[in-house]
Amino acid sequence: MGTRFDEHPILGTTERGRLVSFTYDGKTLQGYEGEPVAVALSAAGVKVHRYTAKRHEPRGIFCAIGRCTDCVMVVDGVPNVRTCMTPLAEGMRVQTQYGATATPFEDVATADEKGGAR
Amino acid sequence: MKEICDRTLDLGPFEPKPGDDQIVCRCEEVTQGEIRRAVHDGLFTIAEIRRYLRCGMGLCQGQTCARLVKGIVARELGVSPDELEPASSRAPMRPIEMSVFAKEAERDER
Amino acid sequence: MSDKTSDVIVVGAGIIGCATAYYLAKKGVSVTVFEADEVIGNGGSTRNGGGVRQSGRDPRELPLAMYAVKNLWPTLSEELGADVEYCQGGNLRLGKTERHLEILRGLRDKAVALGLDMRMIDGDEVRAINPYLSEEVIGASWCPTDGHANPLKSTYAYYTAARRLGVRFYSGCPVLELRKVKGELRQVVTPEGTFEAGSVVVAAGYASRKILNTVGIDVPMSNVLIEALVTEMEPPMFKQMLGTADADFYGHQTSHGSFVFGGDSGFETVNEDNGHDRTTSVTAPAICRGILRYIPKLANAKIVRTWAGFEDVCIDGVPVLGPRGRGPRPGGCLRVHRPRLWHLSHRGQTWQTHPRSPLGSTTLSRSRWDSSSR
Amino acid sequence: MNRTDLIVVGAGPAGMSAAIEAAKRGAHVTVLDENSRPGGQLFKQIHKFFGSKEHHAKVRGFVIGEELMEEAARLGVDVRLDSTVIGLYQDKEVVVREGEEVSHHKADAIVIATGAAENMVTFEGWTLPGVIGAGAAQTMMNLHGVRPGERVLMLGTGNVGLVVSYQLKQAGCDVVALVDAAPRVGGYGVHAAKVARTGVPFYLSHTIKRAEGTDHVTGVTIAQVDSHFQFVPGTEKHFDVDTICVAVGLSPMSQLFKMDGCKVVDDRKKGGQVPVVDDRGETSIPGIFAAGDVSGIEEASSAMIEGRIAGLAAAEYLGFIDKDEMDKAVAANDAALDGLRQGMFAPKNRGELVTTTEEGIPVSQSLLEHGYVADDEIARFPGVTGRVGIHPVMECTQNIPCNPCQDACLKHCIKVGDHITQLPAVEPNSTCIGCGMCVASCPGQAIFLVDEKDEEGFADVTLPYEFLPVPAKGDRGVALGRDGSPVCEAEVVSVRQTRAFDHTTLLTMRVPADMAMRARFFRAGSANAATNETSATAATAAAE
Repeated sequence: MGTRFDEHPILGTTERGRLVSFTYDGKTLQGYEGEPVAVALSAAGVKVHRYTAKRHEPRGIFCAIGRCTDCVMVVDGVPNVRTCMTPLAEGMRVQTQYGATATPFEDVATADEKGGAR
Repeated sequence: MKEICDRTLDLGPFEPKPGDDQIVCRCEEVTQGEIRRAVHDGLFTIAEIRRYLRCGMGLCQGQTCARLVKGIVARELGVSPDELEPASSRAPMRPIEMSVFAKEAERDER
Repeated sequence: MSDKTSDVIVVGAGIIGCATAYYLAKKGVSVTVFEADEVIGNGGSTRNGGGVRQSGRDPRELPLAMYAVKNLWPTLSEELGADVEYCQGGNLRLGKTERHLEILRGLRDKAVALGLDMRMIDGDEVRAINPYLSEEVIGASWCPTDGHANPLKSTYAYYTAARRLGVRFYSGCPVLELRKVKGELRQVVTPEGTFEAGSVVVAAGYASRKILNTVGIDVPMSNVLIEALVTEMEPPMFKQMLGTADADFYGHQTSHGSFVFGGDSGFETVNEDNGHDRTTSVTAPAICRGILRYIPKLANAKIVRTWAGFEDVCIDGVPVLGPRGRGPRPGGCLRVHRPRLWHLSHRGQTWQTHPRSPLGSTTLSRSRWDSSSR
Repeated sequence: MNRTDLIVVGAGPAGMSAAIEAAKRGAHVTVLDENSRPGGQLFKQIHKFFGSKEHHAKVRGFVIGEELMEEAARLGVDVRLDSTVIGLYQDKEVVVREGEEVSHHKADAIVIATGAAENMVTFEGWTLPGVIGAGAAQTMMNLHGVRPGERVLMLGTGNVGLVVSYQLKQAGCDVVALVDAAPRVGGYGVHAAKVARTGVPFYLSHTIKRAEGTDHVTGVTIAQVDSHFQFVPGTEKHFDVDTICVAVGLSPMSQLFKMDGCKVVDDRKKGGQVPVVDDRGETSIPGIFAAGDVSGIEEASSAMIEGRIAGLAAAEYLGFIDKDEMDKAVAANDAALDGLRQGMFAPKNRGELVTTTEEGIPVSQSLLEHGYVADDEIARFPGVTGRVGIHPVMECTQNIPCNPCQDACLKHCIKVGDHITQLPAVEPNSTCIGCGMCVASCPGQAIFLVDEKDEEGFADVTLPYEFLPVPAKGDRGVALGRDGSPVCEAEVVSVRQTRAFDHTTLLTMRVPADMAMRARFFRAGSANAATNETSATAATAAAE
């Protein structure tokens, strides 16, 4: 878990924006306005940002500078949002991404079965 | 890669190796084994491997895996990675939303 | 047989060359393929939008396309042992104005005359098929048997399958000259030496022209830069191949989830020729604008790559296929093509090895220009 | 279309330096950078830089970034941040994303200074959340004030791996080990030593066998590798960690050159694919220049000089100066660059094993294999002398281009000489007044003040300290040796912090006289209550 620190021996006091609320998979969390969504999630103990399309494997922050795919999530309904580059805003809706959607793979499988039975 | 002009070059039978199940291209989830097998199937250049397997063609465009893929292909072919022509580089340098690419800024002539 | 002789030599390892080699090898014919580029399939084969399309074709080439869709594509992945991502999702060619619909009706009439199932549908029917399309779309032509495939996978699937059957491929090995022996085209001169065969198939895109010039054949063709783009993986939205009456763009969503679209900026004919297959700064934005006018929902889809490549186009927009000279003759063949997915592989099978080709003997022959009253 | 004389892509040390030089000569310059802050990677570099006074030595990276920005602003350079270059097209046209739209920029000359990207290695579990790049760790802690993890294992002992390990400790993380498949530490010995003395064990000829965990990293197993990089059975060691940080080198981000058709080559000594350039940084396309890591991985100090040269060359290409003026200005920079490219870590020595210093002294094997100079090796270096009374001890044992210590001492106790890579030596007849400026000025934190008071039976050792909390005068604790293991009890007798020391605290601890040349770090608390217990021992035990 990425614990925040407020004092640093070289950089001094960390400057942060105002405290705002956002949701993560329906749960209300808090973070600082303007900081990357990924940082707010990390500070809240969230490690898994998405599960991959082919192998359904978990991924989280990897490069933190917007170059890799790993921290993408569904933000305000839009998939593939790089959370390490996206500033946090009040009321944001952040969801774990499964493949390219916010629907867990189990739910897709269940829906398919139901569809097949019809 | 001038020396490998004849594509009938026999690399021997494909034999599984430890690590074949490991992901190499994180974006497109391509494994070491898939890359090795493709080389044995006759895909000797990085461009062909990328097009066939999609490795390095995802969101990061090979930023992370290009070097790794090159190493694997070179090892299978028994050549130095430096001899393999790297894949082409294409715009956009960073992923860009269609709506943004479509929108030209107002002209600001100076 | 020595290293330097084979039954057939194929010049060019694009999808046409690879497919031709594959189908010949399958019939037990020995084949050698020469590719000038160091990369197999580095021309139009790997640069196009992936449409497997019958609708909108010139009537001269339509029978081939229909034959391929019926007999070839449905089982291609199975046959080649690699997923070519073929999806028979139909083709919607979209219109927003009465003028557009007029164009589409014209295309439909020509296709229907040759027996293709293609019909006009209204805006609501269009959105029943594809709910993501803009309300501004008032109608479309609909060809349910069209679809799309992955041109990269298809090209390399043919290549690897041909290679497995013993076809000998040389890459980075340009054909410098063709040579006749006793009046018949028999020899191919390359940096690796002179090779001989009973038949020579030229499928080298625009380079075919220069190669054929060495034996006194010219084809009225040019080289056009086509540009395309691909997005990251998106949630599944639709399966159709899309196009528009105005040719703003064309493309589809791949089975992988990414969208592949092609199109042009309108500046193609006056672009500065830099001799390289590099994209221009205006085309991809123009394609995006075209797409968003029809599929506003894709506004947030991120483009990860754009590319360009040359497509060889004959003066009448229809490929050349057939033996050199006035009629079929054993030995010495000429084929020039536009690198489009559908007809290429098909021809390898039907014309070279299939007993009942749907081709008329001269429909696509080069001789169509010989008799013209210029 | 926006038109200007020169477009610089990348506002890092190379790009900003190029922009400044060209603007000084009268060119209109636009700098484009995708980040919200200028300075490139400088803003994550919180350590003091190596080099010479003329080239920002002993200034912390992020401060250099600020200085470059101020100078550029004074010269009227148009620095556009949050401006992502989408592509470089024909005729020097750059398409840029700014906000929610794209704009087109054209210039008569272009300097590309896009820097580098991190390399990666694969191992079982390397895609698990918790395996991160070293750059990610730096971004999280130095820009956003959040620790990437609590217990971290670092893979890679190049300068990035060493510097980031130290930064992780500064941010309050526990670094359990530094691991490298190579048999020797890759980065500067002084960077290794400042990590090792805090008690972090180094495992050379080791690499990661697997990252453990189902949804995220909960542990890691490393194992020894032989000379063919194959695992040696039975050498596995396990560590409980929540984060694995990967720092296995950088590759030039040269895609823009390739896109535009500049000739590029693969050059291992330069770190990967680089544009082919002449000695002014000009590529195969006239008017397109390269500077910094994108044309070969080096230190930021070299990048700045390369940037200046490219900026001057661009100014000449554009006709703002004539060739003579350029040659003169470039010559001075060439000399500086040449100086920086000397020593053991010069690009030409990449991958080579250097066994003796320029002075003919055998290099410390312990430093290469364990990250610290062994007690019986230290005395052979010219900066290390013992005498009664206060004096500097410079544990600087490798030839690197750096000399701030020489300038820091107003009493001329320290001599590097004209050759910037020479090891610092103590001037025999000088008088140290114990001001501590040398201690604070050493980017490698390799200088200590030792005051041996033989009659009284103890010695005072002054060391640079950059951690929180800062111990207070009178605090008792343990002195750690160069290898990070406790050597004796110690008491803090002085804590000095001044502006001139630039956030480096000078801690003076009192130790028994015989420990004067062994005690090199201070840890509060008793020896038993060690917070950072040698995790290696525990780990090895667990594996057995």
